[in-house]
Amino acid sequence: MSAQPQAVPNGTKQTLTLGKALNAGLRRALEADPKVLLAGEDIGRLGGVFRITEGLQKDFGEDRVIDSPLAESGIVGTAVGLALRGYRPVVEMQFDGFVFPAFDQITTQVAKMHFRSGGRIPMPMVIRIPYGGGIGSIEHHSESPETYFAHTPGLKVVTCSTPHDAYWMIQQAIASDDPVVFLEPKRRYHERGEVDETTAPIALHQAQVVRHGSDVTLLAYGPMVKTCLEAAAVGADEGRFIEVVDLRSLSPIDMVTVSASVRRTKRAIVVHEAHRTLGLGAELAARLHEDLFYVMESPVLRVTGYDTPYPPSRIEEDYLPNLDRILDAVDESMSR
Amino acid sequence: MSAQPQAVPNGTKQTLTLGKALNAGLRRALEADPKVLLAGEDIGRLGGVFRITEGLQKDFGEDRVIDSPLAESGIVGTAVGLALRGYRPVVEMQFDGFVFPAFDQITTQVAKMHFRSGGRIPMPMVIRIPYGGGIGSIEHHSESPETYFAHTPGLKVVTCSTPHDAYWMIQQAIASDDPVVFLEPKRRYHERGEVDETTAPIALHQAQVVRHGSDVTLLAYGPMVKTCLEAAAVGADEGRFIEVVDLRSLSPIDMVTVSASVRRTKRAIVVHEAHRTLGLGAELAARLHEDLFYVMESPVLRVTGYDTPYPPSRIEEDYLPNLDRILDAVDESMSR
Amino acid sequence: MTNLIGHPDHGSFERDPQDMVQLLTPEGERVEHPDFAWCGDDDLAKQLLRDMVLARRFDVEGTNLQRHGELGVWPPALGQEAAQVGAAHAMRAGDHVFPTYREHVVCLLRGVTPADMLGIWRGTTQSAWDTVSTNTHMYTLVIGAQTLHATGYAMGLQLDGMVGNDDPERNAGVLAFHGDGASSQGDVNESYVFAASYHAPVVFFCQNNQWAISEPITRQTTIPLYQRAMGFGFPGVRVDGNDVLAVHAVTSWAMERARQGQGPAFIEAFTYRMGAHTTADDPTKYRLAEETEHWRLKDPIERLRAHLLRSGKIDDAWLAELDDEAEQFGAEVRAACHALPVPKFSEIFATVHAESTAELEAQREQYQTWADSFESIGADSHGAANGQGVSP
Amino acid sequence: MTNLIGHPDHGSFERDPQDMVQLLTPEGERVEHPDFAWCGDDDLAKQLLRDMVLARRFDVEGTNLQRHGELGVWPPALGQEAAQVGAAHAMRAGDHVFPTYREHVVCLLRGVTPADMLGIWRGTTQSAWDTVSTNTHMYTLVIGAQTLHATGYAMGLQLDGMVGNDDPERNAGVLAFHGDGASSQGDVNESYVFAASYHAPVVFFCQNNQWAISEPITRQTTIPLYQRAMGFGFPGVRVDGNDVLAVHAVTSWAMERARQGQGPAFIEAFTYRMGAHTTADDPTKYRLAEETEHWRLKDPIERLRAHLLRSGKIDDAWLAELDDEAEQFGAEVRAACHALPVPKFSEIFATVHAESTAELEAQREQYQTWADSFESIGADSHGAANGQGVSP
Ligand SMILES: Cc1ncc(C[n+]2csc(CCOP(=O)(O)OP(=O)(O)O)c2C)c(N)n1
Ligand SMILES: Cc1ncc(C[n+]2csc(CCOP(=O)(O)OP(=O)(O)O)c2C)c(N)n1
Ligand SMILES: [Mg+2]
Ligand SMILES: [Mg+2]
Repeated sequence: MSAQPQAVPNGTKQTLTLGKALNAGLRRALEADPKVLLAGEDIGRLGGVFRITEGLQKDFGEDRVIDSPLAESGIVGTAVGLALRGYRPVVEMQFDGFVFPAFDQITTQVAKMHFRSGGRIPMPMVIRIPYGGGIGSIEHHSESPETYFAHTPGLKVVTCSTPHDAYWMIQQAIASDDPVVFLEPKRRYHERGEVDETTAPIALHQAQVVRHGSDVTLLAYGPMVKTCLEAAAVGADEGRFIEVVDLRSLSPIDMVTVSASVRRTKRAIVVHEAHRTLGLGAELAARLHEDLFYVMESPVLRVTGYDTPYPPSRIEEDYLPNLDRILDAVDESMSR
Repeated sequence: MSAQPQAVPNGTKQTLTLGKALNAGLRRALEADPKVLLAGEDIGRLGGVFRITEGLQKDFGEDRVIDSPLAESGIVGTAVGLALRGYRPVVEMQFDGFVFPAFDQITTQVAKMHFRSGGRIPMPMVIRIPYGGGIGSIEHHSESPETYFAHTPGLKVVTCSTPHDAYWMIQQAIASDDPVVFLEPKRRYHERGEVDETTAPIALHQAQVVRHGSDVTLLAYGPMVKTCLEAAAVGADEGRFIEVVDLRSLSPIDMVTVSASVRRTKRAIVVHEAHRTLGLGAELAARLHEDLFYVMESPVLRVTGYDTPYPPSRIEEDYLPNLDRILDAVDESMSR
Repeated sequence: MTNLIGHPDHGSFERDPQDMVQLLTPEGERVEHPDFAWCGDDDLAKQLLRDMVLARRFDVEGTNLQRHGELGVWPPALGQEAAQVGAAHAMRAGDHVFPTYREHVVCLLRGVTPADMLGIWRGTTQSAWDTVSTNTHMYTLVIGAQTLHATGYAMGLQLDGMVGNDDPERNAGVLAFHGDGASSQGDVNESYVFAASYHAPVVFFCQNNQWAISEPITRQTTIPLYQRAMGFGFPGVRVDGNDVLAVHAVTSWAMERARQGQGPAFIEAFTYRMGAHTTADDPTKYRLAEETEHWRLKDPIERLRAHLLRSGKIDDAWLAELDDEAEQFGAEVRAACHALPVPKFSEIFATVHAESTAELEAQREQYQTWADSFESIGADSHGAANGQGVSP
Repeated sequence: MTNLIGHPDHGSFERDPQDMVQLLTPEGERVEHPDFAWCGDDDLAKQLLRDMVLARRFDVEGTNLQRHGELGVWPPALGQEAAQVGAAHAMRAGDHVFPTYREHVVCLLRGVTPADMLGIWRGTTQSAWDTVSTNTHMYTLVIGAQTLHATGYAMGLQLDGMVGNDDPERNAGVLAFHGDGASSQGDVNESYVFAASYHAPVVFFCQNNQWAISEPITRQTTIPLYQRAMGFGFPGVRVDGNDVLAVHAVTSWAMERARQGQGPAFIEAFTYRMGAHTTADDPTKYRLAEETEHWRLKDPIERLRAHLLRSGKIDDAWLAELDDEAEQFGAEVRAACHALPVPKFSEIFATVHAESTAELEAQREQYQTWADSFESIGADSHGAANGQGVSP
């Protein structure tokens, strides 16, 4: 494990967008360790199509912020080689739908290198993927591919829902000696929030209760945390005390935090944009029932994307979990 | 939908190995429809590394049983083009671990073509994959990649556990106008069983109760069906009445048959070789609890491969679900 | 800091390559080439000009519609009209085309309607046009994936006996477009391997517009792209992509070879993306205005107009008529865009598969119940979509 | 039935190509080449012969061990000894090698132990050797994947300032092996793109042994493979892969170019897989004995032995000593194989990640409890593994 990102005693508490917080986190990681490298399509001069790497090539040079040829397998595959040589590559997949050409390198090489080498070879790589829908985009630009990664042993998978987490978690992911798929909720890039540099962050793979409640637990991550918090606020008006847990880490899942919450509320609803079948909701339901079958008062419900490809953008709002669907599920959970 | 394979009134009832049954099924499909094509690495003159296509190039020619260059994405991608031109390509991935270079074509192209085209363009393709472990093989040769496909809308995923099913299901998959990932349990290629040509098969996506019992339901598929039947037999000696359901179809899942069984036994255990986290067991557990929470007497348990990469073959037996682990789970389920 | 990783020049490494087929200079002068002759007549030349002008108009409309929030995003083809019009005119009805997301003009000329194309960018469909009657495949947004489809389709033509027949009318071929950036993708290179191995009747048409979003061609290759084909065993030709006559001549040659069973060929159309990558892009971040200016002088429409005017094939009246036609076409495009129906969400469940499933039917019902509950209480908060899009 | 899809000849399309570097004929005659000279001395020549003989012995042992059920499968390198030994000797300790699953000899010469290599085929490990001290990466079974790793590693050397220094001792390069079949994979072609784009110090060494399992080279390419490199912008050289001197000369040249910062190069070693693809394969199903006989006359060991005997550099006594050495090495290999420890299953959980997880720890405990329950009742039914393997 490389040095963990540290709190800056005289640091700032700044309000930043989630995108800018990522940019600041990447900047700190580049400063902290000369072995950290960024690579990807259009991340250099352009600063990435979402401008997450804006200004970094200018400040750190073309040898540390590297524009790649247009080939995702090549980007990840060469990053493996760089990692073997002692670098800590942070690669960007331009959109969620374009990670699949790299899928072979990710599953058969990146994920397995430490295991195959009998623990000799670490694979400290971060694969950044802007993911999820809700931005009115064309096909392949709104996917939620987390299951593919969370089902693959050897990978770790995290996602952030606030600028503060974005800032710290990207640094923690880069400091990790394990390969981390870092999912960035692209529809939240422009959400603003306070980034506090002055206190050390919680552990990367820890979940967090982001709203307390006693009636039911909403389990969410990434873009859906905000939606769940909004639902909880509306629910409160209707007399529902809804707890919201931000998973933050999808692999491993922090079952201690999750179970503790559900043990209290006795009811759980998982909310994600990914397709329902074999989405994270399936795993959470399986684990919660296995652990708390006799404690829970109703089965884990799932409010998710449907088992269809992501639809054309004019109708995407009906695909995405929203307040109404979440509150309906709360009603259903409570009425069972 | 192209013509469904028909029972042969004066056909045979023959004992065949599962591998030979697949070969016979492919032969019938090639005979039945001139648009059916086979493509893959080494499937022609060699007949495939498992000899599943043995003799077919000799009998149907090099234009219908096509040796491909060594590139899985190319094999699937050109098959897309052949399907667009009206062919029904059946492609072979040489091993489970080598489907990943084709993953982009499968997820972004094959799975979505019908949807993207607004229902205009069917994608009748079968992707045959020998899968699973237990044959003493080297790395990447024992994977169980079903989750990756079953989570992908647009694909159908099936697997056979007997020669009879192998013979019929491969024909049904080829007759389907939807893309079907056809998982072949390679450790069962040499198992023998009766193939009955004289009676029409059950529907491709239907599950089947393959042993009746009242205490608990084992939900399994592919290579694990035999293991579960053996466990059930041993369990019977110990006074356990174990029902075994062969899922056959992993996407869609025949929840009617599954739920009916569990409604009766009130207990369920899912058994698969794939990694536990986000394996099919997760989805079955989520659905069963959602449907039968107040009926079931204990939570769905999972007996699965671990969340590690597949281990070196000398220790693979400890990775794979076996009689002991299944019967332990039966005990646990019954004692809760 | 070391500085050893090869860094591309920013900008195209060649601006005026010698080794390219040209039949009409930027100044509108007709020149001859030893290997390629243009065999069209005056009517065709005028037709090419007309199509390029309408093509550009389509592009202007697309960009404007996006600015007005009617489209989520629009990828302009500005500057690439000659490459598209020349290539499309080299096709026969029975040939099959695999476009990228930028071949609007090719698609129009194949009979795809503006409405069909605009649906993608408006977010009402995903290229759901009639690919059979137009013999033109849908747009593919996953860079390079379509080149393998094209190769497979070409193999299908072979199997159908539609290649190398004595009667040329019975032959057909495939044209596969891809960009300069796409040339780096594994899939694209695999398609070269398969095409060569099966001797398939497919022509790869690489639109080298010098840029892949912000990355110059020099990041993808250090030698001229057309030479890539040599390494795979089939001919590669570089053509002035802003010269519609040369593009037409070279593509006609390559397609005819393919139809006759002489196997694949590769065309590098040397051109320039005059506009942004898409309306979401800002090229001032990564390229110099000076470069764009250099290319403006090579405008594909200007040179043909100059040539035809100078040689008296057209006059101002003809051009005025064309302007009117473009005006009217523009109005049609706008009308088509506004008339695009928003699909019902409930319909998507049935199009996932050819044969649907109980699970999807259940999800459709679940959705429908939920949606109906809104209608009954008169709420309209759901189903609203903004027209804003972010997608390069 | 139409028959239009291009079908390869079955068998290599060229048996005695003219355009390849040769310094030692099959008859053992030293010849000169205008571009490549062999700069070794007699000692090195003898060393090369010795290494080839030991290499072949390793192979014989591997095949026998598999026959006796000690290995699940074994991929013989029979016939490819010169390509491996020649290439390995062109490497410096500081260079890094990325082998395929067939480069046993290269790995041995890099200091990987026989035990380390046999573990993979016995099923006790997955190439877990010390890649840092040997400067040799693990075997990669996913065809072609390692070529990208090699390119990335070479980029790392550039960043580390280990390329193009005035002091040649400070320079290093990378050698990436792949097969003829692998040349069709997207990853391999992408590695050419990246290597060219970054001007990385990597040499691609393609073992063209004419076959990819049952598929002849003509299924992968219709032109000589070394020409592939031209299309990507770096030099490609074909060398007689059964001529250890030529392989050594050409690889030395390419590696030195790379170290000096002149970028990537491609070597096609024209050789032949004399044995089965692996012990699970049966080549009589797909190729003619006559072809194998043709190649037997080009045996890499025979020709060097003949040359050195004829020129008096070695004699029968020397050869007898070498035989003894091989005999002893064979015994060592067998002993190493038998001594390979079977890992404890419980240990695998901790090697999944550098930093493990609670879930894996729980699974380990679950496993351990279960395993212990057996030991306590003395059962031994679990954990038994058969040595039989099916895997090409
Ligand atoms: C597999 C994949 N990776 C990344 C992208 C994002 N992307 C869209 S267009 C583009 C550049 C394409 O460049 P080029 O092939 O030259 O075509 P052009 O846009 O210039 O017509 C990129 C990187 C994508 N669509 N697909
Ligand atoms: C991605 C992938 N696809 C398929 C295979 C199965 N396979 C193993 S070796 C081989 C042939 C390789 O041929 P070549 O590259 O010529 O190397 P050689 O075996 O001749 O040394 C194949 C198809 C694999 N290992 N990886
Ligand atoms: Mg371009
Ligand atoms: Mg080979």
